[in-house]
Amino acid sequence: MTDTADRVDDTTLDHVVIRFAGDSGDGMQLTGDRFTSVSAAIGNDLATLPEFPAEIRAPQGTLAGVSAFQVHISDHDIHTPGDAPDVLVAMNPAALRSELSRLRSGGTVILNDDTFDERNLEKAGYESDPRSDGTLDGYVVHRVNMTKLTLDATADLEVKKRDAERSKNFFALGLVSWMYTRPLEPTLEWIEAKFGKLPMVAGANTAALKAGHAFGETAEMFGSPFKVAAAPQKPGEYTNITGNVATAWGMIAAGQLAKLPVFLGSYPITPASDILHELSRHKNFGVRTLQAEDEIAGVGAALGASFGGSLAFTTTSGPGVALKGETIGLAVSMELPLVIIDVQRGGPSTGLPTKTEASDLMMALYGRHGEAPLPVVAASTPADCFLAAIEASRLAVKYRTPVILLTDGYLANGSEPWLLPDVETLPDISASFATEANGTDADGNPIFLPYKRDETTLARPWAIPGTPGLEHRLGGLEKQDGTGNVNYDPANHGRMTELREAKINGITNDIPAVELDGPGDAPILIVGWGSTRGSITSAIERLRNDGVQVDHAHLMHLHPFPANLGQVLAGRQHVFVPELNRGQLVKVLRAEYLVDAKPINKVMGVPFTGAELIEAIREGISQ
Amino acid sequence: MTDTADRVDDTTLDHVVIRFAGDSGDGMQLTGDRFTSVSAAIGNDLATLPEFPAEIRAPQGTLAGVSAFQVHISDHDIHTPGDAPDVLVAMNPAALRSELSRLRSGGTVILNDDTFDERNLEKAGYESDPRSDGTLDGYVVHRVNMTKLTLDATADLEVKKRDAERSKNFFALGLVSWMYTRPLEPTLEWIEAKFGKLPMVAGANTAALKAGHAFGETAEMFGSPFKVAAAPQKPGEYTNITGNVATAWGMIAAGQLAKLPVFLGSYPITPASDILHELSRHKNFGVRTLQAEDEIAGVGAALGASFGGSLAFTTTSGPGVALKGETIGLAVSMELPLVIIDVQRGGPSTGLPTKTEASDLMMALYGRHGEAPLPVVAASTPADCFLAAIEASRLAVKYRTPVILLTDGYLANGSEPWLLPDVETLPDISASFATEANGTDADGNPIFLPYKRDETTLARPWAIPGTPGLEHRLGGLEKQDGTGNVNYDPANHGRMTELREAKINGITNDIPAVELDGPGDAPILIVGWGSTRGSITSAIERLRNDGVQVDHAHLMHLHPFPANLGQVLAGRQHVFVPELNRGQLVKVLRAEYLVDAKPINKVMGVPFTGAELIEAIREGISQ
Amino acid sequence: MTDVQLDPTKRGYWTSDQEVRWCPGCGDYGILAAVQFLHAELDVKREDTVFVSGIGCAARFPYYMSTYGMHTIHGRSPAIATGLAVSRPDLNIWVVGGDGDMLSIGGNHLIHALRRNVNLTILLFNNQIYGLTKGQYSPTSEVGKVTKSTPMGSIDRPFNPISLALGAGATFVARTHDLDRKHMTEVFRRAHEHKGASLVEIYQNCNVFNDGAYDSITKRDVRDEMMIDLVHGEPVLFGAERQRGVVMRDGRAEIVEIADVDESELLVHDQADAQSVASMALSMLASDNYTPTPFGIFRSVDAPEYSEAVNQQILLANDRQGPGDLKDLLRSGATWTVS
Amino acid sequence: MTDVQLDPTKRGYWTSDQEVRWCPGCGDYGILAAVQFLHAELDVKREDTVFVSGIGCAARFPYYMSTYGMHTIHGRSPAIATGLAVSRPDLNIWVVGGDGDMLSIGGNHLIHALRRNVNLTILLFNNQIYGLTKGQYSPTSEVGKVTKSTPMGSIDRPFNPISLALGAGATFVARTHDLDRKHMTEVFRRAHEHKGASLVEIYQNCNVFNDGAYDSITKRDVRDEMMIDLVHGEPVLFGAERQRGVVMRDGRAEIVEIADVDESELLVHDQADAQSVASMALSMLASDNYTPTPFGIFRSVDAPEYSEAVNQQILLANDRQGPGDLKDLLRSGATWTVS
Ligand SMILES: Cc1ncc(C[n+]2csc(CCOP(=O)(O)OP(=O)(O)O)c2C)c(N)n1
Ligand SMILES: Cc1ncc(C[n+]2csc(CCOP(=O)(O)OP(=O)(O)O)c2C)c(N)n1
Ligand code: SF4
Ligand code: SF4
Ligand SMILES: [Mg+2]
Ligand SMILES: [Mg+2]
Repeated sequence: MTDTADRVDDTTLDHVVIRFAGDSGDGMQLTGDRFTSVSAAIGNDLATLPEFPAEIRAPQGTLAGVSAFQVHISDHDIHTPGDAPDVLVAMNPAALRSELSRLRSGGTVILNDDTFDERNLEKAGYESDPRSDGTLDGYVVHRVNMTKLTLDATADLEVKKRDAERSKNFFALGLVSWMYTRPLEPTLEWIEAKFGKLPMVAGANTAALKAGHAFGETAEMFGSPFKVAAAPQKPGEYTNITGNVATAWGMIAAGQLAKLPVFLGSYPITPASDILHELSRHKNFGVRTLQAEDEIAGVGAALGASFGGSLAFTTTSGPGVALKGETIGLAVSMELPLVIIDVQRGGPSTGLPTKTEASDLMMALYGRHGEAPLPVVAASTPADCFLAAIEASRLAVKYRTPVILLTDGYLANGSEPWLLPDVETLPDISASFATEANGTDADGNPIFLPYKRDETTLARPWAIPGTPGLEHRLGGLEKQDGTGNVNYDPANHGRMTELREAKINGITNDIPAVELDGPGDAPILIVGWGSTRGSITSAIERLRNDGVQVDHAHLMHLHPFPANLGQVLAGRQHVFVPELNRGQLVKVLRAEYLVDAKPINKVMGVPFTGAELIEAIREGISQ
Repeated sequence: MTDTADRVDDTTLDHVVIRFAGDSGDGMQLTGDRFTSVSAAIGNDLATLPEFPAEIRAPQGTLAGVSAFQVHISDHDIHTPGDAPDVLVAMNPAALRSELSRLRSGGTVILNDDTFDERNLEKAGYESDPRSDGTLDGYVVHRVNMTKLTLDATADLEVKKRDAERSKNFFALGLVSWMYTRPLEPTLEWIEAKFGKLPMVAGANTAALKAGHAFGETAEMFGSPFKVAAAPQKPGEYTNITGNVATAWGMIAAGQLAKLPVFLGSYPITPASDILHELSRHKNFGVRTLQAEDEIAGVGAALGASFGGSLAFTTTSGPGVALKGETIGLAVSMELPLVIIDVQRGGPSTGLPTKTEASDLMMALYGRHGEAPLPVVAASTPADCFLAAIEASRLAVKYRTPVILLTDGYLANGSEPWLLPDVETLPDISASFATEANGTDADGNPIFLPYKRDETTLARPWAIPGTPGLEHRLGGLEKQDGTGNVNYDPANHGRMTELREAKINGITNDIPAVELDGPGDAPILIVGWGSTRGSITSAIERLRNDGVQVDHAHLMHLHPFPANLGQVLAGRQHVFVPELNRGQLVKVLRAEYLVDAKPINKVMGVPFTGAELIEAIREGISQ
Repeated sequence: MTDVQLDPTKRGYWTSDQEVRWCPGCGDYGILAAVQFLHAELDVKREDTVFVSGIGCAARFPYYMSTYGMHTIHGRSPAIATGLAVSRPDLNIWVVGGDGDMLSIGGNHLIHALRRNVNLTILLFNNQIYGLTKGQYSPTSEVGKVTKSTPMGSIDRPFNPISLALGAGATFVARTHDLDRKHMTEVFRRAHEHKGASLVEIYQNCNVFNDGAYDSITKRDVRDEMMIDLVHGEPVLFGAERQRGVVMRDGRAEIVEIADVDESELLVHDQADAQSVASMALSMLASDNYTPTPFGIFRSVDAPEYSEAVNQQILLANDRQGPGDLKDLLRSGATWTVS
Repeated sequence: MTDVQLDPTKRGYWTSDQEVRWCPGCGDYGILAAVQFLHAELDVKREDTVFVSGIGCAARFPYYMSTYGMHTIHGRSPAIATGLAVSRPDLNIWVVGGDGDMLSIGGNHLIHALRRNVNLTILLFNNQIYGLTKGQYSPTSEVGKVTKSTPMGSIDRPFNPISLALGAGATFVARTHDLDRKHMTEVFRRAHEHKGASLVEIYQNCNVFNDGAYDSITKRDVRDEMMIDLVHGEPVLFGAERQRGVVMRDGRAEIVEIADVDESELLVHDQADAQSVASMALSMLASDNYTPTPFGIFRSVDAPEYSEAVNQQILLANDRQGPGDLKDLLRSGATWTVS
């Protein structure tokens, strides 16, 4: 595989990367979404990268207002949204200016020519017209009067001009659909379903979509359309899913598998809010969602619900986790199940709220006062969020512990085709509540010992209000081993500290060994976690094509580590740890296993490209 | 030196460890404090360990209510409050029960015999009378009717019986003062100064103190009094100081040395509140203290004051730091000076609020979302808190960064004699505010670039409101290099992330190399930080006496590390890292230097004893 | 186990086996007794009862009840209890905390629980001081208070908790004090019966750090002239001879000698009027501990309860969408089949 | 630099070089203009002026002022500004934020700043929605609001920000709206002049996520009947013909036809009466966006300002203890000399 779209024959490509870019108000996310859905249904493999500005709507026509959606479709297995697009659709000068540099050399530019007036050029910061000043030399350029053509197409519809103009993204979609042989029907149906109640809007969008398609067919600008064939995929039923939806569904599934009602205490924050939104739509599963007054209340409410017997979650991003630390510490002390989901974004502080980063790992591991160990789990692809949410829930319920699940902005908004799992094969993660006394007092009467632990898991019993005879009080003060009564005895504190630690460390025996992608004994090992999976996979595919021997271990469990990780790391010539941060996992690996693992870092709000990884690895080897 | 008091001659000891223990209401902290002060003034070296319950006043007479104060006085340099007391003063059965096990074998027990009635014995959980059932076998026991003798002594004073009884701690103090030849005058003066306005109280306390002293003299129970000679100390003026007071004074001094007004935004929390209390007393230094509505407001207000040009602090303990993480991240992004003082206590969660622990190091290093590096500094003795507060302030001001200063409950409440520094020799840590433009815009006009950095320190200019022409806006969104304007460019984010990191890492060149206590090339290296200094020093003194070769490096700077630390660690047979946590610094050392440093841990709310360390080190060597 | 521990109508049944660890003489003891005696009278089950608290002396409360309990972290109890209530509307949930816990660090969670009208009975132990941390001033301490953190006197204007709660839209707001078990019990009972969030401010003596703060109001020799008993539907009267009363004039509650006014002018207390600001005016009467101070129920009005509303949406969703089916959920987007 | 940037009496002087990034049509533009025009009239210096904000669309405000500014984190601006004000009482400090920022996550800091009476001019942009996070309901959204996080309608009873502020003991409380530059300017001016904390609620349109929320009150065709202009010292009258007014009856503010009542019965607005609850009653008139709604200054009363009090204690301490001397401080405990 190479970086540019390869022609399989004259009209067939093995893959293509298209980037739709326009003003925030131009509907580019929607356009990209539709293109993706249709491609998914055709059976292409695909990966997407939506990127939008932190402002709701920055001033029209400015660079700050550019919103883009990149989609990679392919007739074979792919792992990333593509390093450099083959096609750039630029709805205005700002979009062209901000996105052109990403296009591969020789790539195709499709412009909405109507927007290239003086004002817009100036807003975009162009001093001369890029269409004529040489800026576009070396690219294949198509100038299309999208606005005008859209207005023409909708002229009969009695839509106001301003409203009609809004449909120009459907014109672009129609055109690109023609170029890559995508059917219009699914989108026409979608328009009907979505805008059926607003016939004007539905009509304009339909007309624009068809007009764009027809324009491709008739304009003789574009040669003949390309096909991108379906990727050979495992048989089964597929859906295209984003990470946030997969997370939400994973939470619902976990509730079903645990046989517990799901509770979410949350406070809106980019890029995590959509999990709250999605869950709120499924109250028929008995899901309770509380939009709390802040993040502390969100996690607090979840902890309260957990005490009451719910499978409790809180969803947020970095700033929210920073606020929740004290309450998470309380959950560690109370030993109650709780899943904290951190959809990571660019930091520090407010940082780059709409961009991706993986710089919250250390906070997840250590961001609490005192010795407060807890399991940390990370998802690695959009669809993987589903299983990761179930796994985090499994650990929380089984070990009565808060668990942090890390995803990130790229996973959250990115999507991929997902082979729907057979619901019957999902694990049973249910735990039973305590219903009976589990000890005796000095007089031999039965009593309930809330901190008497299971011998294997070291988990304490979970007795919920409503259960007669098991009334007990939990708190954040140190508790006496067994009884859970407040206790200040030094030796007891030492013992409880070690028990809490041993309980979490013991999970290492309850998680799968890390699997290697590769020969297993390659001199080079890449250890990854989180959303870098796709980039790493695609980079090492290319390295292997070039004869480089390399293994790839991708960790879902970041604390504790899988039992075999030490072995896997041992005896390598090079261990590289690519991370979208300044080197966090690599620190933990070095400390734990004393191996000279080397970091590969990128902190730019966007994923690694395959090329970047390859270069970094090659450089690392040569040193 | 050994663990028990050695007689120098018949009436002279080289050191003695006394533990005063009684009910929370019995005034044991005061008694210990007075004994300490007087001993300090005599010129003994000393170290103290106050321990009190988490409850304000647990039920009288119960184990939960026992409050104790241990003081170690010596005629030579000592480093800890002593492993096992030589003398236990027990004001009631509960105190005896809870504290007896600490006493060295053959030690002396002084009981307030009047409290050993059935009720109190029962409350203490004694099933038989410890005075007669063999419990005290092997100890030297003095039963004294302290309550009765106090009442007798104050009979003439027309004080109510209940009030008079309260003076019995002064009786105990008088008695012990006689036993160890401490003068009464300083305490008499102190009583006068403190209670002068309440002549009844002053009278009763005076009478009780004198009566206790006289009792020692006349009762023929105690043999002759012992002396503990002054320790050879550097010439100069001394005061006895606790860590919290030293911290507060250090903050005031830092303000003077920085030529900036001091601002403290704080919220009360054990064991940090006394810093707020002490600072509030010194408003004549222009110190502003704000008791905020919570910890987040406390650090927020400090950050606001820092923007306004104050030397700003926030003081708290672990739960407070957990809450402040988000705001500290903002300070990292704004690059404003700010000192966060964490007086660590037992965790997780509410934990053991009145006990000591050093388990917040990882949180200090990593407890924020995103890449948010900042310097971390730790004090190692009560008096050292003074210089540590100045050093933290120096780094904050010079590098425009939040700095975390770690102390702990043991340092905070413990005390030691302190050779007063010559104020003139304290460092000048002042920084000048920006007053002029530092750049030019495209048109050549002078402009202010709030993120244009100093070439050496990488610190940005600090321009405060009131300065004409330098108006600028700071925020938590990623900023453009130089201008500080909001900026979402990927490359800029990468650059800013690296600049923030490089600025902090550069501090390594601005801090002293780590000094070794020891030969410098011993096969064994002990690396410590924080309040373990005393325990480690005293342990290795003994190890050396036994011929073990050992070096000791004690770190004040925990991030970044001193430049020579790598060298210091290299080539040792054994590196041990004793910590009052489950192994935090050791993780960082292993990750950073890939040395097989081994943890020695204790999480029991109390410091290491020398014996524990010696055992752990010996065991580590033998493996 | 002894008998009283088996008889729900006895206080002992509601008493846990934990030693009570407040200072001797602390007002908290009386409150605990009132709550325990009340529970011995109520028709609720021990296993269905939960006490949730934050941190502070007051917040130790749950340990002493033989019910379920959560002693959580400083300031967060209303939020934590909200999650419990929303997920378990079947429970009898009490929230307990001090003036620092609930009004300083926890002020926001408190007012949000009140506005949402979550079914919680909230007891605010107001001793006008931070007890557990040994005596700093609190958001209810009077201006000028000398404490460890304010050696020259505090300068913060205090909250009036009743006014604050009313301003936040609370549906049940009351005040009682730790010396009057009977009054406490009745107010607690009404608070418990109220559907939604009920806030009860309890004047509580901290005999160690703020002893006698309320003596000027509640001591035997002054109380007749200083305590105003609010009785729903009755004119607001007080004084040893009930010779004084309250009227509303120019938007203020004013204290008058009855002899000086026409009886019809007297304010008739109406706790059930959601639109009236008379309760607010009454709350503002007591601007310090030296003015006659109203006790009893300031407001008790009906409004939809939060957890019930949450659950109704769940039922409705079930009706509309049918019970959740995981297989269907996974297929709710566009799907395609590869064979 | 152009001329307007050198002339403090011109709006341009108060405008930063940063491009304004609100949605076209957002009500925030009008508020920004009013604040900038006001500053062109005020006798304050740019360098002595600071805008502090949290996070949200509204909170972008400081970037657009050519003054000093802090765009901080969500909810914390009143606390951060408090520290700045206390340490720099010489400054002209404004705090800006949305209904989510100030009333949801930041509610506690807001009410504490108000009760302390810190010298801050606080502008609460109330658009009854979370704008920046793309349209979730806020603590001021009406019950039943359908948003992304409440697809079946919200069930939380909203805060009334004016009532909340009054209940918290605020000394200056006002309401204005984004369409009336003149009204805004006057209210802002008064808020700025007030010594202490002033809270101004601004009804602000979010045309993207909650468009027209206030149309039912402020639109040209309804405003005469729906907006009640509060004028100090004058009877509360409104309506196209000023044919309606407000009276206090049974502790409630009620709207009446003037024709039906005696003129003397009409409520005369007194913003300066700290004891009166008439302002509270007026605030409660507007329980939703379909009831006539008072605008203007509800309360403006004198009370000691916080930062000044802090500084007075410093002066006093200097008087009493003498100026701080480090050498003396170190010797303030018992000392001894070893020679
Ligand atoms: C996060 C946090 N901050 C501060 C504290 C310290 N703290 C414990 S209780 C308390 C205030 C106690 O006052 P109040 O709530 O009035 O209760 P009281 O003790 O008077 O009953 C404080 C500040 C803490 N435990 N946790
Ligand atoms: C700690 C934290 N939590 C959540 C967010 C996400 N967030 C940003 S603005 C906002 C609310 C915006 O609403 P509002 O304050 O009303 O301002 P508006 O955008 O409507 O002007 C939220 C939830 C954040 N930035 N930080
Ligand atoms: S400190 Fe005060 S409030 Fe706390 S237990 Fe003691 S008397 Fe009660
Ligand atoms: S989202 Fe709403 S509040 Fe935010 S800028 Fe746009 S219109 Fe204004
Ligand atoms: Mg209190
Ligand atoms: Mg808003």
